[in-house]
Amino acid sequence: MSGTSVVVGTIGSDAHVVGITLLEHALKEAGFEVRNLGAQTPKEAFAEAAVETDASAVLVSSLYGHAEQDCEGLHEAFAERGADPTTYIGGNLAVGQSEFEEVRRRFREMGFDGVFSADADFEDVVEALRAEFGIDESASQLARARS
Amino acid sequence: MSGTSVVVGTIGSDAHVVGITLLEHALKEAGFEVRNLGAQTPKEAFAEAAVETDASAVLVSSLYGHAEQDCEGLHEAFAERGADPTTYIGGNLAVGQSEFEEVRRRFREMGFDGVFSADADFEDVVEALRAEFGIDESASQLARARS
Amino acid sequence: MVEDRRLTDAELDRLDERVWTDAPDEARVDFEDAVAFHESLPAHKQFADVLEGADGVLTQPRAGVARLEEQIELLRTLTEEGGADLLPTTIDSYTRDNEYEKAQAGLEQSRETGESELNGFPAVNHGVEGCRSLIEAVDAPVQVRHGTPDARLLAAVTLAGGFQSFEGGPITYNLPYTSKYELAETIEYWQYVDRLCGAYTERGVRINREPFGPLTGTLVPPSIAIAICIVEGLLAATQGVRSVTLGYGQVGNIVQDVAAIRAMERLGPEYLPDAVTVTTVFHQWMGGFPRDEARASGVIALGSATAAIVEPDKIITKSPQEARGVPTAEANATGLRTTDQVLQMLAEQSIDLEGVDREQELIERSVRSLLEAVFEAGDGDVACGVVRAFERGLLDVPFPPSEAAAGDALPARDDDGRVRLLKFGDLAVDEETKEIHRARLEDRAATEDRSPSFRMVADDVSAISDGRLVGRPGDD
Amino acid sequence: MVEDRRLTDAELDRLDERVWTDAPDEARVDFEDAVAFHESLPAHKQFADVLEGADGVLTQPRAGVARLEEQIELLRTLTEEGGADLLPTTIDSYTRDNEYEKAQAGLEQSRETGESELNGFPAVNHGVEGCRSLIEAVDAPVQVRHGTPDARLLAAVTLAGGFQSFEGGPITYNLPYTSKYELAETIEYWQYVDRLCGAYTERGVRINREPFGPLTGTLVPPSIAIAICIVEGLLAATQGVRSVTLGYGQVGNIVQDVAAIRAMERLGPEYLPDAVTVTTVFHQWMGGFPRDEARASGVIALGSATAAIVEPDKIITKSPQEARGVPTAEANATGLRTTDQVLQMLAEQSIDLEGVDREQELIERSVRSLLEAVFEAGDGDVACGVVRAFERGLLDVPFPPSEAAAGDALPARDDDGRVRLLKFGDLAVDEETKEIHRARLEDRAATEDRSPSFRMVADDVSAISDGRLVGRPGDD
Ligand code: B12
Ligand code: B12
Repeated sequence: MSGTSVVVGTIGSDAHVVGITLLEHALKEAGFEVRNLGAQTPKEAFAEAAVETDASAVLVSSLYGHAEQDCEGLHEAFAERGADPTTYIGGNLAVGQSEFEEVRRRFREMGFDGVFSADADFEDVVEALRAEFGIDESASQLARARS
Repeated sequence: MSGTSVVVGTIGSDAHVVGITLLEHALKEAGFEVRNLGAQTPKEAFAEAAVETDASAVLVSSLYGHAEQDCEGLHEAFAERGADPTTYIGGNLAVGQSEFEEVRRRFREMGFDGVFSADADFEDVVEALRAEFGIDESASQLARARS
Repeated sequence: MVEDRRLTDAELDRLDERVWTDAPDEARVDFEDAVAFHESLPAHKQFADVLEGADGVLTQPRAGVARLEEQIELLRTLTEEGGADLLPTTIDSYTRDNEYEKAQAGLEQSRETGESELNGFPAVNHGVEGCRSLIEAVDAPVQVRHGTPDARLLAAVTLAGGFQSFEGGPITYNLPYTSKYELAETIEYWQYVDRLCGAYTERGVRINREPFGPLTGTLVPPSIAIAICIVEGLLAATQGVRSVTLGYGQVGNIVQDVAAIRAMERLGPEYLPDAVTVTTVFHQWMGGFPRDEARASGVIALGSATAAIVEPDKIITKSPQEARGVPTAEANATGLRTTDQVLQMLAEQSIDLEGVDREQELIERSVRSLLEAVFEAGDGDVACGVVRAFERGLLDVPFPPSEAAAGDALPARDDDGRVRLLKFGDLAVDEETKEIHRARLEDRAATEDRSPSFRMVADDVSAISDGRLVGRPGDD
Repeated sequence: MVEDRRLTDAELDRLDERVWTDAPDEARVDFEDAVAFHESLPAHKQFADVLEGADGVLTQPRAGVARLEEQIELLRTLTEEGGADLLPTTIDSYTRDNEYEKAQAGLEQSRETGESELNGFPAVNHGVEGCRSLIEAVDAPVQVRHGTPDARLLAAVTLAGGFQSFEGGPITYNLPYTSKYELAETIEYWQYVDRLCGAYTERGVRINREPFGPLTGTLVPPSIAIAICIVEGLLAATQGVRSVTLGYGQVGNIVQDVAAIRAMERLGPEYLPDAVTVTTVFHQWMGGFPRDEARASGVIALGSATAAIVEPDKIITKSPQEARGVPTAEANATGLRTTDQVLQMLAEQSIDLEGVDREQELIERSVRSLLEAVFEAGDGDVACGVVRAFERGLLDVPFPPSEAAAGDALPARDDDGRVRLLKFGDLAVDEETKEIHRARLEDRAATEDRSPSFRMVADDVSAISDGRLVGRPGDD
């Protein structure tokens, strides 16, 4: 299963990187190949990295409350470059205390395949990706042992 | 103004006496004559003490949540003995979080002239009694100085 | 005169017979049957074992409502949403007054309205079967918490009903809770209760007993609380109790609170017989609470931090709604979670405070001296000694509703917020100790430029509502 | 190469002229006019004086919303309902990125919807007049809190607008907040900011400056935070700043937190010129918060207790809604009241913890060594030294979004919950210190029966959400 390539990063002007730093490590431990774009990544850079690494999934993180504005046009940027990765978004997705279900709906409409609240922990993310790509745990343990 | 006699006590099965113990001292300091009936005082004992001391006011305290039941018949007991003191009740007057205005209304209907929440502090009580009996502060300071 | 002597099996049997005749509609329950019920409970519901075997501080709230189903749900919320390690069942006031008819009326009214019209669980009215359903329905050990001076029937019913821990004692559930009983009376009643616990203990069902250390909850000097708890422990041990939890209520000065629990941990095992396993419980702030929930959370967290430092075996939690009335289940769980957060964050840290030893020394000296006075007053008999010591004011508690205590001991805080005695009455402590208290309070008086007086006491009692520990003049 | 040299008056004037051209619709404000406005403010709104003259720990929240009226109301709520001693105005993210058009759009949208569509107050768009209305409308000193790497225009507008304290600095508002700036760049920008503050200071308006000590808020070793704050203090002092508040974010181990503030209190005045008045600020927990408000209150209270013990000059409070997003005014006030309750209850108590001296010693040694490395790297020039020290990894911060820091320093907690370094990269600390860190982490590894690794770090970061400080294996 080595070859399941994943891109992670925080989008827009967001500089919160603790989450993706740990996510990067957790995904690597789970056997994924990870490209971490770091903080304040423009949407185009996500699309370019997805093409370059032939990414199966792109994981966008946003903590600071402007996710919606920042992600506008992200999926179009993928399409322009002929990329069609599975896309997840996670973090703190709304200014203030609005309801998460409403937030999920909005991001689904924007094209995200998975919308995660800040309650999601690393295992949830790894689980979701495994399910997505039909990877079972033993296979990834093997990959990890080999790496 | 020496002569303004006040009776205090906790009614029914209530044993919370910290409030009335301090109230007793505050009232004495303010120049009132105070008879403290202490904890778990039956309504009849309030009425008897009112008669005995020719009390201008009777202050009933209840903290433990059964004030309503315990005070049933209290005003009748005064009437039976021909006493008609000003009556105040204070403390924690309802089990649970019910609204205080509703509680005040109920105790007013039962005949209490003043209904105080647990937010009332000693000065509020002293103030209320002074207003009731037209005592001004300097007079009571004088009384205190003399005592 | 009452004597500290173990009731014989025959006496217990006779008393038991009589006690059960007061039960509303219940026949005396077969003791063997009760023992069998206890034995049927899984290990994680065995109160004494869970408490004594735990590492870390166990959390326990207070909670009681009228109806059985509601009580079950309440307790479940407290374990599921609050992570409570030990469960309570707080008994209603009518039951505490042995007014089972009024309790019944309240229970029925509650069934009609669907709301709890009682301030606790009327265990006697629910009867043995009701209690057993409760014990079976929840997943942690459960204790009876009450405040009943004459708790004989309550004990008979709840112990037969599967409860394995019973709070209170002849002093701690008399003096703070009622004005109606002589000490000699309640000692007699509790000899029955303790003997009953002893009988279960002899059959392998170690019922845990917990003197109510916080007493009136208000400026109680540690030495008084500890001495009284030890006395109750001794009385219980005489009757065969083998698991005793000494209790103490937070006074709010961290050093004094830590010193007090340490003193209790040292003196408890020293004075109680070796056969007794002694544990300790720390009560979060037992005095008047701030009405504001944000401030109340601060008080709760401070108690939790203190407990995390000194690590008593368990902590009794409060809710942020404490000042308002009986808390909702959710608010109660809130208090538990705030407590847990602080306990866990500090759990790994070793925190040693300077000055604890000195304060502990001071507390221990007073406790010894108070206990000595009891032993002497009773010519070696603790039961008789207690009665006489309180009569003479050698032992005393502040703010007693009861006339069985002199109520001459008047506490106030010193400049550092530690509880000292402004007036000793006839309290049996030595001159040197008194001198230390006096000096500390004079320091405070100097700081505040007023003489030590009742006004200070009143200010200290109200201080917490203004967000402070020490009531300084001009604060409000 | 950037140099630590005071900008001349002519340079300041030229820079000032240029900075103002970026202002959306505002002409450069007359400096004399600005000074006059500051002078018109009453004593209780003079930030530096209030902060430096206070006894006891002052409380200050964070808070910013888009519209002026709403911001005024928010700040009033925080003083009236929260008792805040010092007020903040937190700036929105677009302004931090110097995207004043986007900020304007957000502001206008907010005016339409009546809700705040920005995560802070767009001070530049509100302009000098807007700022002055704010300062006049509230009743306490107000500080600009932001996270803006290039804060030149923001400083020009807000200082002319009557704010008297300005948070941040070339390192602390670069490395944690952005990936887009070289250190040499931000140092230059902040020389202007500091020189402007210096100019006000020379006119008697002592603008307070506060390096942002918490950095990335996550497992930041105290020595790193302190060294960086002192460096920023030195740079500010060069430009004529005379009131500096060194900052530090709670790591959660009480002894380490107390030791850190003490170390800061000792080293600050030692390294900064005598003309500078040094104060300290303690930030309540800056890392990920528990989502549950009850648990969050516990974290807030624990930070408050720590502050009460060590008594920094001020404490920055969090709200129980921290994990969810920008808090409501009420929640913010709630955090303030919980904080106040704990601070006040402990205010009178003198609490001395054992082991603080040793930890303080360890911190101080590392701070000195890090500062030495900066001085050496710059051949005595701090500005140049900072750039080189970060380039070479001699100075570093954990979890930097920026490439201007190596990010090789990897922290983890030891068995007691103190933050140590698992990997030092090229950090300028001596072998002996490294050995101590290593030994502590090996102890922990032994306790947990696993080797020290990134897994530990990840567990430590998440631990707080599970209610703990140290992330042990199998906790979740
Ligand atoms: C630490 C922190 C900072 C640090 C960041 C350091 C750094 N460079 O990383 C500093 C102090 C610099 C900072 C700055 C700011 N912050 Co900040 N910050 C936080 C804080 C306290 C913790 C974040 C964190 O590290 N959590 C720990 C990590 C492990 O959790 P996480 O990131 O949520 O990730 C987890 C999951 O969400 C998931 N996940 C994350 N991303 C993704 C993506 C995918 C696809 C998936 C599946 C899962 C996933 O994985 C992790 C598993 O547990 C939060 C509040 C909180 N959460 O308690 C505020 C918070 C995020 N910050 C906030 C704000 C407003 C800011 C500022 C704009 C203003 C300010 N206060 O200065 C600036 C923004 C700067 C910028 N340009 O981005 C707000 C956001 C408001 C909103 N969304 O409504 C918050 C919520 C605080 C608050 N209550 O106001 N912050
Ligand atoms: C200390 C305390 C105790 C002590 C009492 C010691 C003693 N003998 O006094 C102990 C531990 C023994 C105790 C026992 C019980 N308590 Co209790 N106790 C408290 C507590 C924590 C503080 C009360 C107090 O002393 N406050 C300080 C004084 C100064 O304030 P105060 O009494 O309110 O008086 C002020 C004002 O109200 C006013 N005032 C008082 N009376 C009057 C009268 C008039 C006319 C006026 C004008 C003003 C006035 O004057 C004072 C000025 O500030 C309260 C909760 C709280 N308030 O924080 C619970 C509380 C009152 N107790 C409660 C309960 C249920 C009990 C028990 C039934 C059960 C139990 N938990 O064991 C037993 C009852 C025993 C009995 N038979 O009464 C409940 C009552 C529930 C309700 N009303 O909804 C409370 C609210 C706790 C709770 N949240 O559950 N308690």
